[in-house]
Amino acid sequence: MNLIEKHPILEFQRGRKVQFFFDGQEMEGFEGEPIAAALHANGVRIYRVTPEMKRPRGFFCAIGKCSSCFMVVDGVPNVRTCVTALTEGMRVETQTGKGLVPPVGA
Amino acid sequence: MRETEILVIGGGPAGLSAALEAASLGAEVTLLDSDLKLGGQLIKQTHKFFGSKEEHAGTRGLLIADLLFRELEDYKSQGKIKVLSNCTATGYYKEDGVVSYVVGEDEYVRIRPRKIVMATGAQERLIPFHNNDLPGVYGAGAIQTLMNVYGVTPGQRVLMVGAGNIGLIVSYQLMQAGVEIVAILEALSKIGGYWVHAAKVRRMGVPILLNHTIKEALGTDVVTGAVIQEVDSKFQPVGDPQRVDCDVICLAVGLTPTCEMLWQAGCEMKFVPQLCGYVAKRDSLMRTSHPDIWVAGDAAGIEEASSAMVEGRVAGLAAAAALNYGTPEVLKERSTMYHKRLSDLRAGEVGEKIREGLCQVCCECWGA
Amino acid sequence: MSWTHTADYVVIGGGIQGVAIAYNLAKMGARNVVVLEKDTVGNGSTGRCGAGIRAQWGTEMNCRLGIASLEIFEQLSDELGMDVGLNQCGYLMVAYKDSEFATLKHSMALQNSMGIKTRVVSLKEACEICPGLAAEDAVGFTFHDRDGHADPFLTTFAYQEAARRLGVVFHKFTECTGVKVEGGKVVGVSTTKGDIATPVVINAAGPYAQFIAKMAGVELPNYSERHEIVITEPVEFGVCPPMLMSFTGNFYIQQRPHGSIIGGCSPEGHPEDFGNGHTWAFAELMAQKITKVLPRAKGIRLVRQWSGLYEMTPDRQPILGEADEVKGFFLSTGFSGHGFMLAPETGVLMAELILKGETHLPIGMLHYRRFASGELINEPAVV
Amino acid sequence: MTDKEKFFNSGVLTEERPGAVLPPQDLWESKKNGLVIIECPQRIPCNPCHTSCPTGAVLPFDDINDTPRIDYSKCTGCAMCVAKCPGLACLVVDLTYGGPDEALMKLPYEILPVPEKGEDVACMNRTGQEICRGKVVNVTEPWKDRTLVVHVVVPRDKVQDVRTIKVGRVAKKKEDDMVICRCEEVTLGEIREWIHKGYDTFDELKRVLRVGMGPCQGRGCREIILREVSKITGTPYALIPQGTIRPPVKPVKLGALAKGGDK
Repeated sequence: MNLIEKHPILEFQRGRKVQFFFDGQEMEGFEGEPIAAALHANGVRIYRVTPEMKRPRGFFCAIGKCSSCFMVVDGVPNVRTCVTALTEGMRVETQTGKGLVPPVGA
Repeated sequence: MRETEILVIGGGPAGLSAALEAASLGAEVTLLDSDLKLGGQLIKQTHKFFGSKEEHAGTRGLLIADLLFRELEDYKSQGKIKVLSNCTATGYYKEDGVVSYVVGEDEYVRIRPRKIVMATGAQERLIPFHNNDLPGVYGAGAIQTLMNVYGVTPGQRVLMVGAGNIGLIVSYQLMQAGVEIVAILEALSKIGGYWVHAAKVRRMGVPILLNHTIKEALGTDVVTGAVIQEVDSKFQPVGDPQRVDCDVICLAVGLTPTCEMLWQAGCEMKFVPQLCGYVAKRDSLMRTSHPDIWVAGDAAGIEEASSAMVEGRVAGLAAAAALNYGTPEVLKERSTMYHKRLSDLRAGEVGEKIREGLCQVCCECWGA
Repeated sequence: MSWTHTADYVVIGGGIQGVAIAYNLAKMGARNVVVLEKDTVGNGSTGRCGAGIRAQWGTEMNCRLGIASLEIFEQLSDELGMDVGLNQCGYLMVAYKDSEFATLKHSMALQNSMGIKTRVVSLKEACEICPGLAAEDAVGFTFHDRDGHADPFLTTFAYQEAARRLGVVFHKFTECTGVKVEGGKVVGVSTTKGDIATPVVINAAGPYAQFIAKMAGVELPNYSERHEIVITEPVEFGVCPPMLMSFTGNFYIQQRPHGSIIGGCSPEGHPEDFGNGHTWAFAELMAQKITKVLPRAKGIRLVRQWSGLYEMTPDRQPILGEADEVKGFFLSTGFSGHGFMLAPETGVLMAELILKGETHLPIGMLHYRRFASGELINEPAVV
Repeated sequence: MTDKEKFFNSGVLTEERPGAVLPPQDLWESKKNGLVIIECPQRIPCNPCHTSCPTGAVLPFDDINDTPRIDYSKCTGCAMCVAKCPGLACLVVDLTYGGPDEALMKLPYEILPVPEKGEDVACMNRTGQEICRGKVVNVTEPWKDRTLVVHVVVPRDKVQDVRTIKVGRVAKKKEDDMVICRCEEVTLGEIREWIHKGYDTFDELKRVLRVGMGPCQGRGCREIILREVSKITGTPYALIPQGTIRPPVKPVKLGALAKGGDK
């Protein structure tokens, strides 16, 4: 885990520990932190693959205003994971391409 | 439709100060902030601020935020300030002066304010180099968020691009988080930030390579290194490019004011290089050419958090005054005091650029 | 760019009409063709349009223009040497009222008689054409599979580039400020960059055409209407393959091959203005319309909204022809929101009229004389 | 060492030299079927260009090490030398072919995949950069020895530079390959190409390349692109139109919007 355990100045008030899934793999994070931060803490740096050039993309702007960290979260594509809070049991998947919109009722 | 007397957009140092000032005069304020946590960049600053006692000099940025939050609590409990976190303003509609915003992603709301203070802060600049979209190339602000708000290290070995204050401060913060700084690159022949910030990292052995720029990020899936290049005063390459190993490339090549909604409102804008981009023309009380809109902080031109807080006070004061809050005596007294503080903060060598920039966009008054 | 002091043909307006006319003039052998654009090419109505292309029309004239244009669109990328982004995914017309369905079927009979293979489709088939369509409240649908859309920017630029190769000169940021007429004939134009002596001026100024006409002493009944559009972030293709259109439902919605969904509708009360503003009310209204017919689009995000001007005529049919009062002053205006889809054909017709004095399709009835004589051609199929 | 010398020493022809000359312009423009160009500026012991020439246009060698000389009045553009030359140094350019902006090039080719008739191919210059697209109109094998001659139609102003083709796309030179618009994946090379064509405002570039149309609305790329416009056109940055900035500043879900903003 890439977590800062000791810091000379800061003390981190982290949320409750929760389980989530990245591409089917079980991981641990803190409730309420951005999904992207939880993934980074788990060493995951590639969040999507771009539609045209098939380039890997990851964390970038951290304020939900670029398109770098779009992922499929609980089936929904184009979720800005840098500003979306992690919740228990979330299914987070690498997004390839522009994102498939789930059919109604799915 | 929701209504409010004063809508402050942005809950960083400028916006918080504007909201507090306006509320102190009795105005009813709504403070909108896009982040999950209020405070803007302040809450990521572990270093102590410069300035004087009034700007909480010698206090760490994040603790200054705490002071402002404490002040805020009183007004919140009195119902004078309503704080909307995790709410991003999405547009300004000129025809009826309505601002739209989203709460998270799933709720959309409209609000019609009588007056607006735009304290939308800054956005990071990017520079072109090969592979600059590879995971591991991060903005300095993003790294601060990851590291100082959520306690996650961005990587093990960081190459910092840019030796302005942000580059220097974030390098230091990275070291505090136990991360190695491979080098700090600066394309110019002199660091852009405060000398003492540079000395802090130099003395811990971090090389600051002047006249150096990044040419390429290396790696197929994620950053594994970088190619750097020495350049002359015209940014032309000198000698052979060099390879460095790193897993993060941090871009701290400058900020530019966030002013989309000022454009949408039709405010008169001007490109001022010293203020780092397009900024709204304003009067001495921070009112733009739009009679109901004020600006403050980095959105009005890139500067320090300390002056952003004072500018926020000025804008909050003026917006409240426009709604007839406060007596002329109080307004006069406070604005004189804030102007004095601003000119002190901008008086030094480092403030010269700011002073030159402000000359180009400040007009006496819009005739109101 | 050096200034052109004299020209054989001056086209006013760098929208789709202007570029298509200029290109066709040059293609048919005309030289010294100049296009004046007050902003940048494609910045006006063309670049702001919904970009649909259809042959499903309610009058014979529009059907002829529509199908002829469609045929040109089908080979336009090859002809112009640049991709124009044509996507023939069909127009699925949705009728919510019996009277509307009756009109659609009436138009369909007209279309079929002219070789346009529009057909009635069932709700089931409509849902196969557009998976996820929620239109249980509709009474009927018609579909023409050759209809579709193209990229208005790329099409305009493709015309511009092809015209340039044939010698056409484009002046951007150059506004026409006067049309000089002597002895009942055009002799030149004045612009913000200088004057040009020319015996032929083509008014293709879109929503500003009536002002240009006035400069030449010609009164047009045209007026401008602001229409707004929204577009979403791109998602994988398949959410709305055909152009969904309804007159009583008042919408058109389509997904571009790039993945964004674009939607528009007619404004209420026809705001006549020349602003290009945007309103929150429209964004909300259009979001309601899109999510009602395409519920699965609820999670797709709107990324931009804008508006453009429809250049309206009283009967919503274009004005094509040479002015009676002023020789050498030609008009290609008043497309009432359909200029993009008709331009490939009207560009050819106008070039023929200007160079040969006659056209392969008779367009006499589109002359503005019709407004004085009362011979209007009312088009029912308009959103 | 000058740049020209550096290039030349690495196999890139930088100017006319003995053994590498262009045909006389008048004759070139009128000669149907084209004229040969040989780019063989080094003295090497080799003469098949002469021996394979059916009309005697490639003149006899006094010394087999001489560089080739051509009597252009005799050249018929038959391309037999093109298919024979061991150095693939011969090519034919027919300026009379097609429209006023087109020309036909007959190029030797020995690489897979073999282009097909009608195929759109990348045309590369002497340093291997793709400089334009070409259309293959014929592929022949004159000596039945597997050396093909590809007839490709190229923009006429590119005949001095195009020296080979490749099926598919060639990666542009590194700098041009930088991704500038991250959302729509547009490279610096594409942006420069359109600025050079006169599309020098942000709005025009947005319309032709989609830069700034993605979810970030140009936050990351606008400034870089406008600086590039400024650099290429010489217009001061502050005078270049910024383009219109429209709502929403941040993308909003249709479902959220549809519920309306009255809360």
